[in-house]
Amino acid sequence: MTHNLIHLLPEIFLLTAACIILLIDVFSKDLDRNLTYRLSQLALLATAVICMVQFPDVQYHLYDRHFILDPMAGIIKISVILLAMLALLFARPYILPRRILRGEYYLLHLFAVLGMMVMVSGGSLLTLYLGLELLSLSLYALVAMQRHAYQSAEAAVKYFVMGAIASGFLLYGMSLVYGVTQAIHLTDIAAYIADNEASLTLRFGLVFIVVAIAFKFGAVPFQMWVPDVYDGAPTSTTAFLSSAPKVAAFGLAVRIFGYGFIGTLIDWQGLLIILACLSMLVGNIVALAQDNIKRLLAYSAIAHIGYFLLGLLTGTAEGFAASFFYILAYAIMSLGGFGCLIYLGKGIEDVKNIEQLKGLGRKNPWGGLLISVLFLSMAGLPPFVGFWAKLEVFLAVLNSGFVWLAIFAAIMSIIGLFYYLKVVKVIFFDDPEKEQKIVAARGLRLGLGLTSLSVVALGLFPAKLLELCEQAFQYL
Amino acid sequence: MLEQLPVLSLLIWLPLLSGILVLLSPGDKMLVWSQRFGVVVSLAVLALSVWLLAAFDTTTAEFQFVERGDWIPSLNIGYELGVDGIALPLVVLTGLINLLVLFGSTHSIKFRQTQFVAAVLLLTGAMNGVFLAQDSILFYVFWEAMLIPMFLMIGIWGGPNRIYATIKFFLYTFFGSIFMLVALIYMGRETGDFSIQAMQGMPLSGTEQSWIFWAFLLAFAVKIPMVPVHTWLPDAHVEAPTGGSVILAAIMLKMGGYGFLRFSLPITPDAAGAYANLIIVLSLIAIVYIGFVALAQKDMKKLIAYSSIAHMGFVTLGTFIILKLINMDAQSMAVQGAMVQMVSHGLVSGALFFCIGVLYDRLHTRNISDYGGVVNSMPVFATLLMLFIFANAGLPGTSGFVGEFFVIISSFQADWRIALFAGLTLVLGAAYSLWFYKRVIFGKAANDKIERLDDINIRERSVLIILALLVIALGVYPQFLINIMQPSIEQLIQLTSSSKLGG
Amino acid sequence: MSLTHYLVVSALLFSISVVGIIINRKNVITLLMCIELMLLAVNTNFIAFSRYLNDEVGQVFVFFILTVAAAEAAIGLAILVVLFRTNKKIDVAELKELKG
Amino acid sequence: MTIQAQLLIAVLAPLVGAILAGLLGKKIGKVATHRVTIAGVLISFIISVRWFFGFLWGDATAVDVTIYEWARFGEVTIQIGFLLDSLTSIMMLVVTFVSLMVHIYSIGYMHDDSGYQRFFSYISLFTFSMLMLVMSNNFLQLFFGWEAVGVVSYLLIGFWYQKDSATFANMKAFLVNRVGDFGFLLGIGAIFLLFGTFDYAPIFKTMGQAEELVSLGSQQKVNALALVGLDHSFPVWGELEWSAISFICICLFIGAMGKSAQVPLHVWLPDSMEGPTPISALIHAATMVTAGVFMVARMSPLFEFSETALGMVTLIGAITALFMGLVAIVQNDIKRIIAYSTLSQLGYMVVALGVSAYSAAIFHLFTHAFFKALLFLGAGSVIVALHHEQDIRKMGGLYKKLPITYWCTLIGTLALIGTPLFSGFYSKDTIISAVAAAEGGFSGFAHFAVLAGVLVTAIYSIRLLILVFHGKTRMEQEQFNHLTESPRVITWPLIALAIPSLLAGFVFAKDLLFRSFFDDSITVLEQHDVLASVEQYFGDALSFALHGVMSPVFLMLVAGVVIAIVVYGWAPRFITMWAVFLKPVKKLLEKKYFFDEFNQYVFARGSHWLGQVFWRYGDKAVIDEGIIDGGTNAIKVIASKVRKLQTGYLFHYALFMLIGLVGFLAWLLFKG
Repeated sequence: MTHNLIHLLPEIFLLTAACIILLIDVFSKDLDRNLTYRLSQLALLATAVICMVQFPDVQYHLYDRHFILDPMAGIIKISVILLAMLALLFARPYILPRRILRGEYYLLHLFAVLGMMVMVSGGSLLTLYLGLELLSLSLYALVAMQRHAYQSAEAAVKYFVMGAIASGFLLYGMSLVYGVTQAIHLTDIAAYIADNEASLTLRFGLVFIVVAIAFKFGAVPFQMWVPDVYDGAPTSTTAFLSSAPKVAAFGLAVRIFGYGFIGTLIDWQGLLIILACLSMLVGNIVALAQDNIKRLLAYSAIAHIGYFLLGLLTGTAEGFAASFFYILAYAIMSLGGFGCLIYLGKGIEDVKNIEQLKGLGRKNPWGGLLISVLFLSMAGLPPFVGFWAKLEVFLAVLNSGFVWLAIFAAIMSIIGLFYYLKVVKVIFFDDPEKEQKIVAARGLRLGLGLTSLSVVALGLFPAKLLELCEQAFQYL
Repeated sequence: MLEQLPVLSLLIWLPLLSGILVLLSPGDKMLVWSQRFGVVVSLAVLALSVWLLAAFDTTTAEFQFVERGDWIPSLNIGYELGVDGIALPLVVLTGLINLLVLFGSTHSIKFRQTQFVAAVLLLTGAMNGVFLAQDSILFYVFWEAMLIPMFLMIGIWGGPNRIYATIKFFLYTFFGSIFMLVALIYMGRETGDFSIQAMQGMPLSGTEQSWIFWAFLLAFAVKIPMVPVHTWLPDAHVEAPTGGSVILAAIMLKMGGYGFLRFSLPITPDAAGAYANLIIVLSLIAIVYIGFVALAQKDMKKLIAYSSIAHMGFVTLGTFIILKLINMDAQSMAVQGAMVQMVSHGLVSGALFFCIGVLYDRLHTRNISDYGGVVNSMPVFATLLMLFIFANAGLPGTSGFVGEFFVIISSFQADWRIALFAGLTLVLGAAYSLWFYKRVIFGKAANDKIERLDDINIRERSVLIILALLVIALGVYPQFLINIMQPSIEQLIQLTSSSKLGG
Repeated sequence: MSLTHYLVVSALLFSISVVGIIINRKNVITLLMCIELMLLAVNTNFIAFSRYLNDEVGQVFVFFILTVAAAEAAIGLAILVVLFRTNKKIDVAELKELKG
Repeated sequence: MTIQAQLLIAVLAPLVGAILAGLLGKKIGKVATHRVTIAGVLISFIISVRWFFGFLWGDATAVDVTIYEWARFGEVTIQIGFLLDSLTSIMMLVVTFVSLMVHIYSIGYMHDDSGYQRFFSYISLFTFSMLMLVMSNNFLQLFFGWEAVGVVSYLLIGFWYQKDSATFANMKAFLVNRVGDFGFLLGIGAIFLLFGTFDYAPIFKTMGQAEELVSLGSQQKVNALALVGLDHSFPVWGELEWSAISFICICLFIGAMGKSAQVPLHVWLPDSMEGPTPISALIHAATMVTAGVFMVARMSPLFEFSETALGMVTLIGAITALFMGLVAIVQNDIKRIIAYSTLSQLGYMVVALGVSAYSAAIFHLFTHAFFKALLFLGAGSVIVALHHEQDIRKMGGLYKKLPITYWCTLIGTLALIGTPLFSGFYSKDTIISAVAAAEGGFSGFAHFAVLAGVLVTAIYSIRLLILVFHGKTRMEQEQFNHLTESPRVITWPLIALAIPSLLAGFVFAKDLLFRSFFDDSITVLEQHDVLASVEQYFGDALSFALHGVMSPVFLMLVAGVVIAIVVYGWAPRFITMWAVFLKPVKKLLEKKYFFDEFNQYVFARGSHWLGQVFWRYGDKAVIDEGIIDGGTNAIKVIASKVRKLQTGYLFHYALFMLIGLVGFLAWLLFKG
């Protein structure tokens, strides 16, 4: 096992870049931090490029098997970085007028991305944990960024405390696992489970880990933080929070379930089924009662996690692929959704209530069209990407024989459609109170254009992305 | 020269793309041009479908003008198009109706006209897609996508209660179709191929069949609609703008019937046989019960909407009665009846909604009680409406008679009591149609507004006359249509009468 | 003392910390302490195991946890400061604006 | 010119006329309109005459031609085509002749009506539909004509669409007819099930075989049917079953009841008098209402094999013949009196059908067409002269003012009541003697009914005559003085109709009734052949007339005439005297046995009410408010409850998380 660091290049590069940008930022006089922003985007782009250049076609277990480099890691990293760049694109015009600590904001993004990159190629519990923590810590800070808004602070506290508990659970579970298997490497754990049947302690450890991961996804009953944090955090942060970290968390889940604990499928599968059903149920139903659009999106996020888990719980490569497609699609859509909220915000006043979207289709047909496309896609209607995501997970769950789960999901998606339609209805059918033209930064328009374009394009031609997702999980 | 072109793809994508184009066009500044453009495009679509009709080989049941292409190879979901005798008439109907809508009813839209044109074009493409798709997922994509423009159409240009109506419409339909999606995926993974033919060929156990049958039933029963899942239709019709009602009644309802013929019968023949009695009873309820309900309506559009439900009852009856028949000729007569009924209803109810639109544009009310003595000021209109009313009441010599006649006669073969109840439509249909006509058209002019009405202008006149001629032509010489459909229908009956349990 | 005792102790510590978080209505600082306690419980576990299995990995892990815990505490306190700045109170029961 | 071409022209000429008059009427003006339509009818009249005499003189044979294929399913083909035989030819003659007369008459009658062109278009269209009906060679086309004439009658009854009574009457007429057509359609369904075809030819062929088996005396009817494979029967309820033939015949006859206005489906005919008088003459006396009689006669091969059906036919016909006649006595509207008389005469025809005297029925149809059309047109002439006054209580003493009308009406009346040597006498007396000779079901009652009917007919006819033309007038004197005879275009058709009313019987009776004129189209089993018995003492027309004078029928007739003259002419005070103790009867008759009230309340109101109930409680209450809105609201309520869980308190969140964890652990434990 060679120890040259070339395989770590993306991570190392991003880290150094981040540090350098930090230094530059410290000495920067420019109040708008144009330079910092540009540099961080550049850094991310460069990292993405590096990832693509050294895209692995086989699976490497590197550095004493603490670090796994395989297509899955590569794809997830690239998509995470791209999502992060989009998020920054949206964040820029949001934080500028609000005077949110700017340099740090970008840097925290970078560190979060770094955390995610470590996490998705973690080969041992240790690396996974470290990546996760790096991510979480940056996110806590990002949530608290809007220093003058009380809600931001409250959201941050809640997120932080709950998150801490979650990582506590994770560690406790890890310790149990370690104690039983005397290993922290996923491969060793898998090997252990393969030869001797899982003791109760081990399975308890597994439960703790499942809970922690469920928390990261925001699956019921560990979803309590989601609405509050989505609502309280600055919209730009919410956009980021709801997209990239979910993809990364998916990577974490696959590492642990797919690589570590595939042997005890029956155990975590049951847990995931419960999580999925509860999430779909609670998410969809409670979303109906929301009139704050950020909270509505939060609950729809919970519901989507429910669908997403349908693929994960099959424990097959195909299922993982389906879930990956789903989570990617969802990340794009929700990023776009919150992006639209930023886009609609007037001055430094956020869009909170659905009523504020009244007659948008009249005032600003484009904005209306974008949001509608995104929402209908979230509802899983063709010809948008959301439809294929649903189709994939249905297919996966049917393949592993859970017909009733598919039917349950179908019923839930009917309820889901209802609140998405409610928003579309407000946008198109209600009359606007006061005509007001929306002026948006070019970057924001570009970002929104990209997201909704990709939603439609992937909706019409999903084949390539689907294949990519399937390739990602060839080394299980 | 058309042989080289992918005609079916053109039928779908020409209107879709030009619809998007119109949508992107700079707002109502280009109003007139967008309308003309829309008419031209739909004219082209109609021309293509008519060419299809001409070039169609009526001797074979095979799918013709087939186009195959990869779409999602990893899942064996293909871009497959094809047309057979069952789809062809509906495609032509779609082309015709949408042309008439764009030509005849855009002027009654008062705001955001370009977007209306775009919506109609998008609908055209999507609906053609539904009829032409040979891959189940492709079919489903069009099936659902079609809802969105209709949803917007009702919601934006609809009447006072439009939002309730349109959301009801959308949810109802989605409720039906999501289960169909599950069923399609299930079969798709069983066969490993999502093409409809493959599904028709695959063997299915009894329980599988009944699950799948119910999934389909939900989807198509809501769409067609059957009692008791019909209540979205009156609301949607009443609130929709004229063009919307026309498209809804003339084409969208037909998709339910089309679905029954394309999916339910051939894919789950045994389950269909098992549940045929249920469907037949529901159809009879639709014919009788809804007939009475229609009698009680005070709103013109509601009345016609309910009569549509009753007429669709004949489609379902004719479709499922064949499972009770043994004689091949009687079976094909039944299915032919259902198909002719669909086409005829497309023409007649479309025309009726046009007529109501004509009145609505002038007086802005749909209450029957606000009318009376219209004939005094609008004789030509009254004459045309008379024709359509009688067609609606199933008068021999009009298209309305043919389908009902075939269905009743063939259902008599199964059990004369079915025919007895189905035959009640002769009385009920005549009752609500003629009473409606009497109240609106006959008598002295109810008020001076009606006295001052001016008769239909050249635009409305041409639309109605085209429909009238078709209604009569179909009534006098249905063999033209039957001849096109016969081979496909015979093959369908073969598929339906061969059990899948053995395999 | 056998492994079980250590495990029981750490389990107790863990439960205490969680219960502490749940029953404490007053001060957010307490929450931070509970969290620290939780991590310590985990550490105990790790060390006990690594001693019992005589395998150092566990102890290495503990070092990492300690550092992370420090960082976490730092962030937590920072957030606390922000909270205090905005509404001059750090009662847990006061954090109820975001709900529903 | 081939037969096919001739028939096509005969059918299409009126249609072309109608279309021209309808589309271009306003452009080409009134004169051109009636010219083109009359030309059309004239053409088909000429062709009809040619064929009628062709068959009469036996130098024409039945032909069956197909025009085109309407639909085809594998073996089954449904065609449009013509069957030309004696029955068709006589119907064509009646239809085209009366229609022609009415066309000419209408020139005068509708002269200053704004809907002149529309009117001519309609009546030509009617001629077309009626010809389609009588010339059809299959059930589909028969049904087409059947409904088409119904539509035209709908249009014409509602011709003055501003009159509410008119638009009500035409809707009523159409709906009642639809009830009949409903039965008719079922009958067609049964026929298709039994014979597998819609064409007459194969059906008659099969029945012909059965008839041979029977007439050879070798077989009972049932066995005969069994041998030709028609011993089919339909389950009604549980064990109860109906034999297919009876089912078919009864269903078809229900259709006939609708068109030919037999009790209880007669209610539309009196109201149909809302239409212009020429229509009453053409459609509601001479042609359309006789379509039912024609159809039953056409289907005689089927009816012969169902005693049940024949019995029913006899009964219905007898009831109609007697009781509708009674109603006519108390009517005061000149047209309604004739309308009820028409009902009663239709009853006679139907009775004749019931006792298998088909040719007698058709012959009565033939003569009745002439004299009833004559009566109507006469009445129309009176109405025109009196500027649309129809109440006979406001008339009287008109004979010197309207001589031609009077004499024509007189001839018509004498024909109607069956005075010997008049056309009506031959047809009606034949029917009565046939009924007397019959021994089928209800024939006893039928005999009584038709005999009493003669009395009744005489009474109301003479009453009409006296009240309208005799005595001293009951209208303002100077209006009376200004009365003048109607113009020629009105009187000539009267004369043209008076001639056949007078002579048709004397000339054609023997040929149509007892020569084998109808053999190619009408089947009668031997045991039903009542006309044979009549033939014995028929001799020739003159001797039959003499024989008629001796018969009880003639006594009835005279009695009726005397009563009428006494009561209405000589001593009107009798009326008031009788009115005292006949009050309830009078009331019953004036209310026409309360049929209208019954239908109005039970069917019209009832169904509307039912619709209301279904709609309010079925659709709205249960499905919409109950299931749809109820479901959504329920979910909303649950949602608003569940969201309360999100209290916003950190410690609750943590607790929730803990619960989740513990729950999972527990699940793992218990699942083992």
